[in-house]
Amino acid sequence: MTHSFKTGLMLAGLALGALGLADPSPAHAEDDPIRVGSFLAVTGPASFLGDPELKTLEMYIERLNESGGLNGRAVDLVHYDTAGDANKARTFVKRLLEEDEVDVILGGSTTGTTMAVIPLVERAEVPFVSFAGGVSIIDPVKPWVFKTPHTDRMACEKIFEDMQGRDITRVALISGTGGFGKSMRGQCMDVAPTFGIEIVADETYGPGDTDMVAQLTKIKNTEGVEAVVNAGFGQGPAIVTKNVAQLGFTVPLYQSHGVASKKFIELAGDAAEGVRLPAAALLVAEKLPMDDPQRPVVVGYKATYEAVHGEGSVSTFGGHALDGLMLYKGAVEAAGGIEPAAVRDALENTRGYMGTAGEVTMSADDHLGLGLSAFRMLEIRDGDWALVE
Amino acid sequence: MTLLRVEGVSIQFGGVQAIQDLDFVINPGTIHSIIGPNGAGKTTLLNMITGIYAPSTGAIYLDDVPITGRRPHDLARLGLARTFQNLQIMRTMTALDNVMVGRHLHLNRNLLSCLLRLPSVTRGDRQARKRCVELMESVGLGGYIDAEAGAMPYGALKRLEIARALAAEPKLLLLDEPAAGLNATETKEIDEVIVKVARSGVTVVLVEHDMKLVMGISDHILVLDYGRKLAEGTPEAVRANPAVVAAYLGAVG
Amino acid sequence: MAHNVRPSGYSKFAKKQTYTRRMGTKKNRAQMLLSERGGGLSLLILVILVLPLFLANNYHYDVVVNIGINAIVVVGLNLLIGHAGQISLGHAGFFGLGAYVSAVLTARYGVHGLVALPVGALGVGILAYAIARPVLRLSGHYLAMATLGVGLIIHIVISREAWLTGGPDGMYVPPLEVMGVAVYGGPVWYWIVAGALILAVWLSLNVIDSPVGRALRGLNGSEVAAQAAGVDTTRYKVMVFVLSAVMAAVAGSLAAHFSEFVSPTKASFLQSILFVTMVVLGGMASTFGAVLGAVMLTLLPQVLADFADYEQVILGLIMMAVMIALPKGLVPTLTALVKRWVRRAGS
Amino acid sequence: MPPAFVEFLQFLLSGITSGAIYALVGLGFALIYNASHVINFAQGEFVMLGGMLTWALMSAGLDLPLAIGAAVALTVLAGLALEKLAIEPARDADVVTLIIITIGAGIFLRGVVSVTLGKDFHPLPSFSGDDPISVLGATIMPQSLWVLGVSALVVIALQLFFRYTLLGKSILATSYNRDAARLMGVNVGFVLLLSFGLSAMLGAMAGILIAPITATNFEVGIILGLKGFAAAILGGLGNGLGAIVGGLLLGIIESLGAGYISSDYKDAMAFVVILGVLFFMPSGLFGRRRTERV
Repeated sequence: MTHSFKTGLMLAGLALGALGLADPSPAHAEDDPIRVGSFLAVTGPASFLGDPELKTLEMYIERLNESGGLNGRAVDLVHYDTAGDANKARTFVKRLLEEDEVDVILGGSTTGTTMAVIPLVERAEVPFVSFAGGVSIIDPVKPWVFKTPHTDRMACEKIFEDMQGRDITRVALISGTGGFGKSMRGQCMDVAPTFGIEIVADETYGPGDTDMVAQLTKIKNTEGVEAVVNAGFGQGPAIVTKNVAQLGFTVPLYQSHGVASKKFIELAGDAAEGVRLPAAALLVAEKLPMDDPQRPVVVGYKATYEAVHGEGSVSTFGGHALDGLMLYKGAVEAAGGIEPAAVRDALENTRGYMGTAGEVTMSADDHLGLGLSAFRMLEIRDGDWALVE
Repeated sequence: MTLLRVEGVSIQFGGVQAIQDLDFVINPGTIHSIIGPNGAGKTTLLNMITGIYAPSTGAIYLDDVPITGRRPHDLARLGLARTFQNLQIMRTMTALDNVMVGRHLHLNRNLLSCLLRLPSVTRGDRQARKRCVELMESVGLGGYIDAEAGAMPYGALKRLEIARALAAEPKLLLLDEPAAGLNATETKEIDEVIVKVARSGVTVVLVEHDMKLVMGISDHILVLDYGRKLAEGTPEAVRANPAVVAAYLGAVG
Repeated sequence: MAHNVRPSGYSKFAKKQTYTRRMGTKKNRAQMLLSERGGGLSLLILVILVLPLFLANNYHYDVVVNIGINAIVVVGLNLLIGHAGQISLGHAGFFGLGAYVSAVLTARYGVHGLVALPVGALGVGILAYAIARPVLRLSGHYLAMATLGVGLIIHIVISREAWLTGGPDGMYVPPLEVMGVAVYGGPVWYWIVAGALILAVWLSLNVIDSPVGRALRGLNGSEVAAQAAGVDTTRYKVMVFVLSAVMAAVAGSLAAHFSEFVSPTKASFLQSILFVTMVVLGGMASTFGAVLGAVMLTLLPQVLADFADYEQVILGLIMMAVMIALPKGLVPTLTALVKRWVRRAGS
Repeated sequence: MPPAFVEFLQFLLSGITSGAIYALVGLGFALIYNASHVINFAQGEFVMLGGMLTWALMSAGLDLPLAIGAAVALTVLAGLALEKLAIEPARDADVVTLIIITIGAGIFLRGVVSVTLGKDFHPLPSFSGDDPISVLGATIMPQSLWVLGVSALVVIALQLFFRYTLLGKSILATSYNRDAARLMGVNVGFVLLLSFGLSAMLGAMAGILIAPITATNFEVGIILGLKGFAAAILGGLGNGLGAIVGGLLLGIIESLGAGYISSDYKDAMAFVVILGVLFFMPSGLFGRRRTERV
């Protein structure tokens, strides 16, 4: 049992060497690249969010640099994969802030990872634009924190609004047990009464579950259910959709913005027919009226993304990343530099920016800047998205 | 006054009667051998005495206290120690540490004291270490004090088991085929160790497969066959018993 | 294994030397340096004292503090897995529970952090004690499954009871306050965790080299032989299970206050696997191996983060390669090498 | 049919659907354990490989049967490589060391697939359409019947294999006593290789059969592997039938738990039941009770 000091030396050497202490990052000079930091869930259960987000950032930063950069300066992307783990996110954001000394942080694919790092960016006073859905990110408003996607609260509101039009009042909820499902479930419960909606059943399913028939049977056998809302992302909603069809359960099924990509239709197959969901206009880019002011933005992004990653690969998630990057670009241009406080103020003063999620107008007490109208209610018809008007 | 008394003990495993209605007593200060052919139930008997198996019927007394069904570590506390036929060595520990485990009951085992390494713990360990080294030397393991047990030769491990059992300072030491697998010289050495132990006042129960080995050193011999008592008595008496000659000596040669 | 056992190689001189060291009567300086308690612990302290000179920012401190917190868990887990030979795939459950008790008590009920920590440790200790007896009756893969189940159940409860725990997205934890001053920032936490780690290592070394430690290793080597020697093996298994669970809970409490944030991933199955991997990678039954394992596997993701998509490929390869090349783990294999080298140099 | 009965039947069918999947994965664990006493934590990744490779080959233009054959073959190759390159060199290592090696292998395989085939979810077409089959008022999907049918076939085939072929008997012999088997002329190295190949095949088949139900991506193996391990343990290690029963039980507990008690805690309930079973039957439902000779 003799443990030589050699072991210890190795320990020390590893610790020091691996942290890369040999090259402290040099101080920023005026013509140094602008450093954009990002932490996304590129692997893990939320990888279908993080993956297109990262692809979008990479693609558009490259385009930005090709066209002469931002305010004449090149833009560098520093990205770390959180795998959706909030603890990892915290460490990586510290790394972005302290080691990489980034000028802005874009990202956080999930509400959990975003919420975990908010105290850090607030303390560091660096502008932060999140791509996550949770309303708690911007409500209450935090000075340095902004976000691009519609909130889960808005998704609930949009769904309930649509239900009002169909005279639906008794609704069953089925949600994933992950952060997204859990948060949206809470929001929907919260806003339901204002729309005169009663939640009569409330079921959940776990990540990686292979069959939700039991939960749906229970819902089906609940008295007077008029519609089902499924809050979740990944393959879960596709299984729910297929199981609903299997049971011959014919009430309207609403999905969330968490499945807003062609992938969902592919996974759920024929069972997806008639499913409705609130989503950004991006999914129906070509179907927008020619005079829709959002059309050029979404058609452009869709074409750009799908040219590289294949037909039907575009999702609203990548769009959130694009919006985040463009909001920052606009703010830097408006502020005339990357000075954090100035950029923050400029972000807050964003007026009428047309993004993939809709028209963004921020203010001191709205760090999202999207209205409910920016959400479109879509229905799946003939294996494609259609606008519900 | 008897040290160990076995009364009407039986045990069966899945319908097989391994030991049937066995009675015998062991007097203090003797070497008491239990012999019998393979499958006679010797090790099973030892396992019952030391609490690894509970007998189906019957009772066992140590110093007239019933110990039937008590668990092995309780019995160790009452003064029982044993070795194993299939070596039970803590292979990743040093030989000395193996013996130190044998001394477990004599040391300060309070978790808090050990965590804080109180003087009572270190003092006890120091004394125990000294005692265990002496013990190892006395069984001829002086050259293996710090050796890793897993790499010691078979014969040395047999002695290591004896040293570990002795470290507990038992009243009754049960040895399960201590000479099995050893050559003639090693067997002789083991015999000497056993005699030495017995002379120091420890009662020894010796389970052996080969009758010849035990004849010279035993005070008393119990012969088992198919789980029953075949014969009992002094070596001379057992040797002269025709049933033993027929069933055992005759069969093995 | 064969190389360090050759009775004939024990020269009179060597024997005498080891003997005196064992007896604790005479110690020379070289032996001190080579022993775990002497050399290992002083080296650890030395590294801890010197390391801050190389830590440039809060991120560095974050990584190093996380190493320390993981190391505390792993040093405890090593007692259970490495010494007593009882595998647990559920220790992240205890780690997470310790974290959440601190988080919930301080954030929701205004309990002082210094009170919440021992309450968490005690609570986890009681829970571990309650389940230890039935669980530790199992062995091998069945024990692995049972501990895994315990960890998963804890994880599920933490994720579901959102009203208390914040659910899957986690919750904030107020900073620890000592006499009205908030304990915040890498450097302060560095010294807190360093102190806790040194304490954990010291306790671990103590217990290993004591009757309790020998009983644990003994029951690992041969359960029946240990019982025959008077070791109440069930009691000792329960004892070390509870001890390691309490150490995990304390580390969890520290983690909660340091991060000022907890999420259920702290209690997840993958986190449990990570802890076990740290034990095995560093070297089973080696306290400093446990520390080294924690260092390696906490640093690795940070180093591999630069490889982006290839991170998992490389991590998997490293895990396999190390375990195949050094099945006994880093520290035991390396010390064996050094020992052999010293012996060769000496002869 | 009374509605309560139809509901119960529906829960049961739902449980059987999930359970058959767990069973098939658990069978892979049991098979490797039988021959080598190794728990292969990369078993879930074989499941993932089966599904992902079939999808990849189909999108490369192969038709379904051909893609399935090729994907199974490739997964078997991966299984053989795992045994040859990672398990065999560490044959004498501790149980825990081997666990870590297989976990490392799982991480590695996930990494390779995510880099080469991407991170998206992909469906496979159902083998016999998507029209639910009605059973006394409850419904089940044809694909679930495929999973059940193949599981049953596999169990029967394995029983026949172990009972009537020399190879199968050598695997069993190796399981009981490796050294004795070697002395009897069994090529133990080959048997171990074979068992990894076989269980990779089982894993791949499971992955392909369930992809039409759940879709597949590079990480589906994590949870399926966990559930499969639980199924194998619940049934008793080293017992093929045990894994099947364990898997079905697991699925049914989850589904009845979700249906009658709480969907939030259905997974926890499954593990509580496993713990309860182990407390009373420390070697699982059908496991061999090991007695130590002293």
